[in-house]
Amino acid sequence: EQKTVSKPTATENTSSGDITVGVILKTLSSEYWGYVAAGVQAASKDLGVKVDLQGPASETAYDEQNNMIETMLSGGVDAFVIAPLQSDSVASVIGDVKIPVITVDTDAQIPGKVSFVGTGNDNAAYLGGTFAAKKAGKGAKAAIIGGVEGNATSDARQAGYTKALEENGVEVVSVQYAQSNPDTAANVMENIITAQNGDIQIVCCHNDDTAAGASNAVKQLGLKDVIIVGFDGNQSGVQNIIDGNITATCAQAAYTMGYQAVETALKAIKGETVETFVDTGCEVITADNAEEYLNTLKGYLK
Amino acid sequence: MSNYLVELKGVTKRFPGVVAMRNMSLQIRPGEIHGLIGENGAGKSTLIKVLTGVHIPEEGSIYIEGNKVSFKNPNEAATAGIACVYQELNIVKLLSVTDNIFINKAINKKGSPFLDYTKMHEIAHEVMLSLGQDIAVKKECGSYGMGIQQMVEIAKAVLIDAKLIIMDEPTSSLGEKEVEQLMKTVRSLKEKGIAILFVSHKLEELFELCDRVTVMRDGEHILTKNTDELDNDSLISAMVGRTLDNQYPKIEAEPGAEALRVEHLNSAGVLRDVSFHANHGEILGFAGLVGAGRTETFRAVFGADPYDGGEIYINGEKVVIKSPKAGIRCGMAFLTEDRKGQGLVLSQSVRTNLILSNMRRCTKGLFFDEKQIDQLAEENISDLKIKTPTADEVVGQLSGGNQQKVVIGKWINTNADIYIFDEPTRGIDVGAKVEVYNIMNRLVRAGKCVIMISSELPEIIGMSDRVIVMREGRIMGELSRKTDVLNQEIIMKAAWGGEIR
Amino acid sequence: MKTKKMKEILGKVAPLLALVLLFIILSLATEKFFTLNNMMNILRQTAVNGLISAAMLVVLITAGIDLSVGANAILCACMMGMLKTSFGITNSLVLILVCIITGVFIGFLNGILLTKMHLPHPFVSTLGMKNVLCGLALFVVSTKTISDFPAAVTFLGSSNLFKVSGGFSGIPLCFIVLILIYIVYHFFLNKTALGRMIYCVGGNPEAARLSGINSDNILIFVYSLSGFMCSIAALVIVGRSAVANPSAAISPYDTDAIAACIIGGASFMGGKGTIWGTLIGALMISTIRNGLTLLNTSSSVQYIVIGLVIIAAVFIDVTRTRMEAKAKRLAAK
Amino acid sequence: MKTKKMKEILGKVAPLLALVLLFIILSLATEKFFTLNNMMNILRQTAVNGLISAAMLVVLITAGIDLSVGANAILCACMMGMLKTSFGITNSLVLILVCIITGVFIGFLNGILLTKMHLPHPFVSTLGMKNVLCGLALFVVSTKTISDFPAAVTFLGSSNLFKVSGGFSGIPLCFIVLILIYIVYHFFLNKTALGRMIYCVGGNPEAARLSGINSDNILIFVYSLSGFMCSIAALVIVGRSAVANPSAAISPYDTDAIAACIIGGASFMGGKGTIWGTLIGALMISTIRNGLTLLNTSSSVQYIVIGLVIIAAVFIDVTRTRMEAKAKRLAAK
Ligand SMILES: Nc1ncnc2c1ncn2[C@@H]1O[C@H](COP(=O)(O)OP(=O)(O)OP(=O)(O)O)[C@@H](O)[C@H]1O
Ligand SMILES: Nc1ncnc2c1ncn2[C@@H]1O[C@H](COP(=O)(O)OP(=O)(O)OP(=O)(O)O)[C@@H](O)[C@H]1O
Ligand SMILES: [Mg+2]
Ligand SMILES: [Mg+2]
Repeated sequence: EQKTVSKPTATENTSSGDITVGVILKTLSSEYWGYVAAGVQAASKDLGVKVDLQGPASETAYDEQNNMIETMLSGGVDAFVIAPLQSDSVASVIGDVKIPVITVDTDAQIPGKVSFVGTGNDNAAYLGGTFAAKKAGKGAKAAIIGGVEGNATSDARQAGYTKALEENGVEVVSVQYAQSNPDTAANVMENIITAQNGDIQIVCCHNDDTAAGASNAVKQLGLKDVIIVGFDGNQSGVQNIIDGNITATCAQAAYTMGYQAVETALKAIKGETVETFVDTGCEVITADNAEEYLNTLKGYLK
Repeated sequence: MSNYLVELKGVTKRFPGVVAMRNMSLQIRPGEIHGLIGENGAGKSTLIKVLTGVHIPEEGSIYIEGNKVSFKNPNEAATAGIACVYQELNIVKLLSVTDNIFINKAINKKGSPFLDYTKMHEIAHEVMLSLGQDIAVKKECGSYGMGIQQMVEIAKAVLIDAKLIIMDEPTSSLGEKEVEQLMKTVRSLKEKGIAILFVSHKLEELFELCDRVTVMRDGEHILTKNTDELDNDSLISAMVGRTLDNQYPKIEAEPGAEALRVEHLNSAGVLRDVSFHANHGEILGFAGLVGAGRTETFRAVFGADPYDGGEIYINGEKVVIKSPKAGIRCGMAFLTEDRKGQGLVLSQSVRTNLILSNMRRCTKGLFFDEKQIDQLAEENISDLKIKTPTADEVVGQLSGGNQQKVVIGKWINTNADIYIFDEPTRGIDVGAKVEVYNIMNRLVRAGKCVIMISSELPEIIGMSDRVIVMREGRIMGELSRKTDVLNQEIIMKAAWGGEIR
Repeated sequence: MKTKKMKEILGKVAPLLALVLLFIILSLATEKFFTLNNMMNILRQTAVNGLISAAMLVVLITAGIDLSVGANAILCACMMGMLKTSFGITNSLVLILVCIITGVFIGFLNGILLTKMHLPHPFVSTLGMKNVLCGLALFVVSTKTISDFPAAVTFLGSSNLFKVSGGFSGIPLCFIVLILIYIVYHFFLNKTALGRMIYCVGGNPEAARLSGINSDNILIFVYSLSGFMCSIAALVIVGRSAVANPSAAISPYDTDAIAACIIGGASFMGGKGTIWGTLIGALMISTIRNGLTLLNTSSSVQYIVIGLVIIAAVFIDVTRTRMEAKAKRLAAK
Repeated sequence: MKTKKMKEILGKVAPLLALVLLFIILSLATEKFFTLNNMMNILRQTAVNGLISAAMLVVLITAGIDLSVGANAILCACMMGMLKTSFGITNSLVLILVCIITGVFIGFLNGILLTKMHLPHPFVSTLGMKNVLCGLALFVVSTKTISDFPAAVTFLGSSNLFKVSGGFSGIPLCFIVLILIYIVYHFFLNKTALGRMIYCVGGNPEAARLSGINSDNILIFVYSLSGFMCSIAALVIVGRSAVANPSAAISPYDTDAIAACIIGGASFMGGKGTIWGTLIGALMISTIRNGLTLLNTSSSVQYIVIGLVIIAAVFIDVTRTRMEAKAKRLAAK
């Protein structure tokens, strides 16, 4: 489970100040990745390393991420942290790198990879799905509202939810995609409710925005006691839990992920031993711990 | 107080590459019909657009009733009492006739933001009636033909309380009957004290209608005289700067073998049993009123439109022509009546337009033979006296008549056997007309077959060897220069429904 | 004469017939479709696209296009979000006012770019604007989704009239407002001088110019109106989804709206299009989406069906026009 | 006379100057920009958009538009993926052939829809087609991303010439191919009858038809050519990313391509546009994206800058044309 990075370059005794860690996230234009970025920056400050932090405009801009990787790798960084949008494609773009590579949030088989920092979307979704299924009990019916069909992140969350629900005797009656747009999610939710004659106890969503739209539709159609699970644990999502709109959300420790990714990268650069899997953990946020979690989140973005 | 309604002093207007109007002056008296004439590209339309605020001149000044004005847009000119019927139709085809007539005017219901359509339709119908057109004003304007659209334009101008109405070649797309109606209207406007500036290439109209005539040449003022002090020859020589000895330089050529024969051509709703033939070495004229089906006949023959039945023989051989491409391959050239919409690619250069119909023949191997194309273009420009700065000028920038010459050039270059000219002299000046006739003569002399569709009887009579008259999609009869007397009366009678003989 | 009138009327209701046909097919496909509550769902789901389509229609009539409509609506929503989170403003009136001002201002800018700065075709300028607005939307809320809007802001998008708890889901207020707006539009476009000038500018800009119509001002007005409709759409979006999500700005709201207008008889060449046709177009799109979800089809099928419907709708329209022209020609003699 | 020529040349290289200016600014902003390897990156990142822009350019010249280009490219890629996974075909030749056939066939269909089925403006038909293709792409690979293509398939997109391990990253093959294609395009558009006919059909299709040019066939050819370029783009996409990802079909490849063409001087009205202008447009877009990444700007700023550049590029072009016309007018004697 442990790996020592053989040191090809002479960075052994350089001070942290001259070290640059390149970080490319899935995007910088969403709140979740904002926390990861905040963690990265905090680590940069605490550990005294430079970070070069980037991310494409949206989570579907595969090409753009590949371009960023190329651009960054030719700029010369000492370690590389990546949240791959499309693992195979990232692997091919990275090619034969000489620096340690760390995947964050989403794991992938990438050349030069020394460690994965994260939980995995499927694990987090599994946790959220299990929570909902337990709460609703056996024989309940569930719908899943996804992000974008055919997208790796969506696929992982989908798998996690489905596994958890089925293991706990819940039937998944409908899977629809809402393009991660809350407004579309409301439409889809209304239609699912109609299709199932209102016989829905669980709605598992691929993100908090979708959950917000779905919850609003549920509310408008006057359905009661529907368990709505979001994903990401954003401020608005957690606020929605506090307000009673959403039941729970699957929160990955985004901030910790970012922080520990840089930490791990630094270790790898220095030739220290690193874990091949740094589990940053995930938790299900419910009404019980929402307030507390919200405060933590707000603290991150100071 | 000046005794002129409108006065232009020393006005100059430049366009990229040309001075369209140079130190121009013009005086229009209240209540007169003032003719304006000049060669193609002389600057008539430019003068008008300066008067209506469409173009802003670089130099000179304009006075209305003695007050200096400088219009920045057509609205200001309209407010000052100047209305205009432009050379190019400005109809919104998808809107109703009423809406077009009231395009810049609105009658609202009393105390309401909504239009009073009942009243507007009523007025529109009245105005159209006064122009001799009893039509459904609620219908889309685009569903009517060019003639009516032109009348709608005139109605627009009539409806504004104008002191001066400008008409830029209003008769170029009208038939005889409509022209007459228009003249009546113009005279009645004059009676109401409205001045008219009337542009036309048709000298007879000017003599019939105008009190005074101004002649322009190369953007400059040449003369202004009372009509009765002028005659045909003096007017023409003022216009073109030389005398024209013959307006219709007809040559006698020996007709050859049959070139084209059409039998029982039918097209639902448009053509009924059209049969005729045309020979090599002759000019076959097609006369008739607007909408008689002449254009439709030859669009079908050329392959531009499908038809329902009938046979076409070229040089005695039966052919099936399904596209203009096939028509050209059979040795036909078809000069369309609408040069802007159907004849030219306005955004392309003169050079490109000249080779539009035989591009494939201008290539050497895979690529264009630039030298050959250049040479061809130069030849065309000098042969046809096309007034253009260079062969690379965009065609859209040329004056109407010069555009027409480019279209003719295009077809000459295909070296066809049968030339179909649909209204070939529409909108071109007297001098240029003669040039076009000479081109036809040259073709006939070379043994080609020329078919000329025209709504201008003098040119039909002046140039044709034989004349076919059409009416409502049928052939009414045929007259031959050899055996019959060609005169206006006989042809008109046939066109109006009488049989020939 | 009578059959001619009949045919004319038939021509006008042809798109409506297509909609009815669609209803019949879907009713046969699933019994869940033709229920009162599902009809209300369709109305609810038509509102946003209906409003944005109204924004698109006027610019299409002027032979223009506005690709920034969706991004504009989302920016309007995010502006409200920003006021709430960054400045702590919760006064609904202020929020709504800022929303509308933002929308109109963006539209006005589009108009200025097109006319005063002489940019060639609004496709380009509004495409640029769409990108700028996407960026601004992310920027003003620091990429965060904003929730918890005051009830008066979400009112328009979330209220239902005559709702019966557990039974009838109620007539969505947003659709009623949509209809009211459409009625105003109808009178505006058909019965006022300004409305007619808009058709004029689109049908033949040169004629409009030569007739002394100030095309520039009309175009600026049209794009501002488009912006205004976007801001109303923003209120409905916020009401329906309860959040303002900046990353939704890149969503293809614009293509859905274009599709609705074109299905309803508008044309890229300008001068054509009616508001009722647009309504049918918008209803058609949401009905298809609704039906496909009820049938639990996959995304791939949904894409394909929507694509085919867009193509079929214009194809039918074109064919009908050609047939009519032919019939007219045959009847002429 | 001499100054006139100078001015003409200046007018032609104006977009190039804008690109040079951009290079200077970015070089000053970060020293990471003007390095050999980064220049190679820019070329690499231009290839896909460059190919799709070439597809877009021909249709823009005919006054059309093809919104289905990106979806077409992705479908081509997914077709190869399907053959590989569902039918176990790994023969590169077969895969590449199917890729090209798919692309050309889709383009051909677009052409048929436009001409033979008389659909009004290709905006609508290709928008419908885009949706259909998005669905098909998801469908053929059952929404799965396909990886592990044979080397010969990815060769075009992934090879670099003169690569020095650890040093020079190599000249991207895809860009070299792009340049070769552009040269062919240049001669095709300017020096052949067919090329000139394309401009003429764009300027006035009816006049072209009546002059014996078979406009329909030319349009079908143009859309098929567009489809062909998409299939080449598909090969580069697969090569660059090593996968065929069906959900990328909705990505806005089309707008990027339109932006490149328009920046390069093409027009929606047809009849205008050159391939070298398009190259500059495509380079400009990738340079800006590259520079903004190097400068570590946030997504919101990136959106805004790209949007502003699109607007500025056309604005500069329009203003230049107006200035030229004015100068010419004042010079007239
Ligand atoms: N918008 C324009 N841009 C450039 N040149 C123009 C423009 N309008 C007119 N010209 C040029 O100005 C000159 C005068 O044109 P104008 O249209 O006034 O002629 P005209 O006397 O009306 O001719 P015609 O009898 O053919 O209508 C021509 O050489 C023409 O090429
Ligand atoms: N002024 C018009 N009013 C109504 N219909 C018209 C008019 N002009 C043409 N049409 C339509 O076109 C048909 C044939 O017209 P066509 O253009 O072939 O006539 P033409 O003899 O060539 O007349 P023109 O002098 O206009 O060229 C008519 O039957 C009619 O339907
Ligand atoms: Mg003129
Ligand atoms: Mg005719």
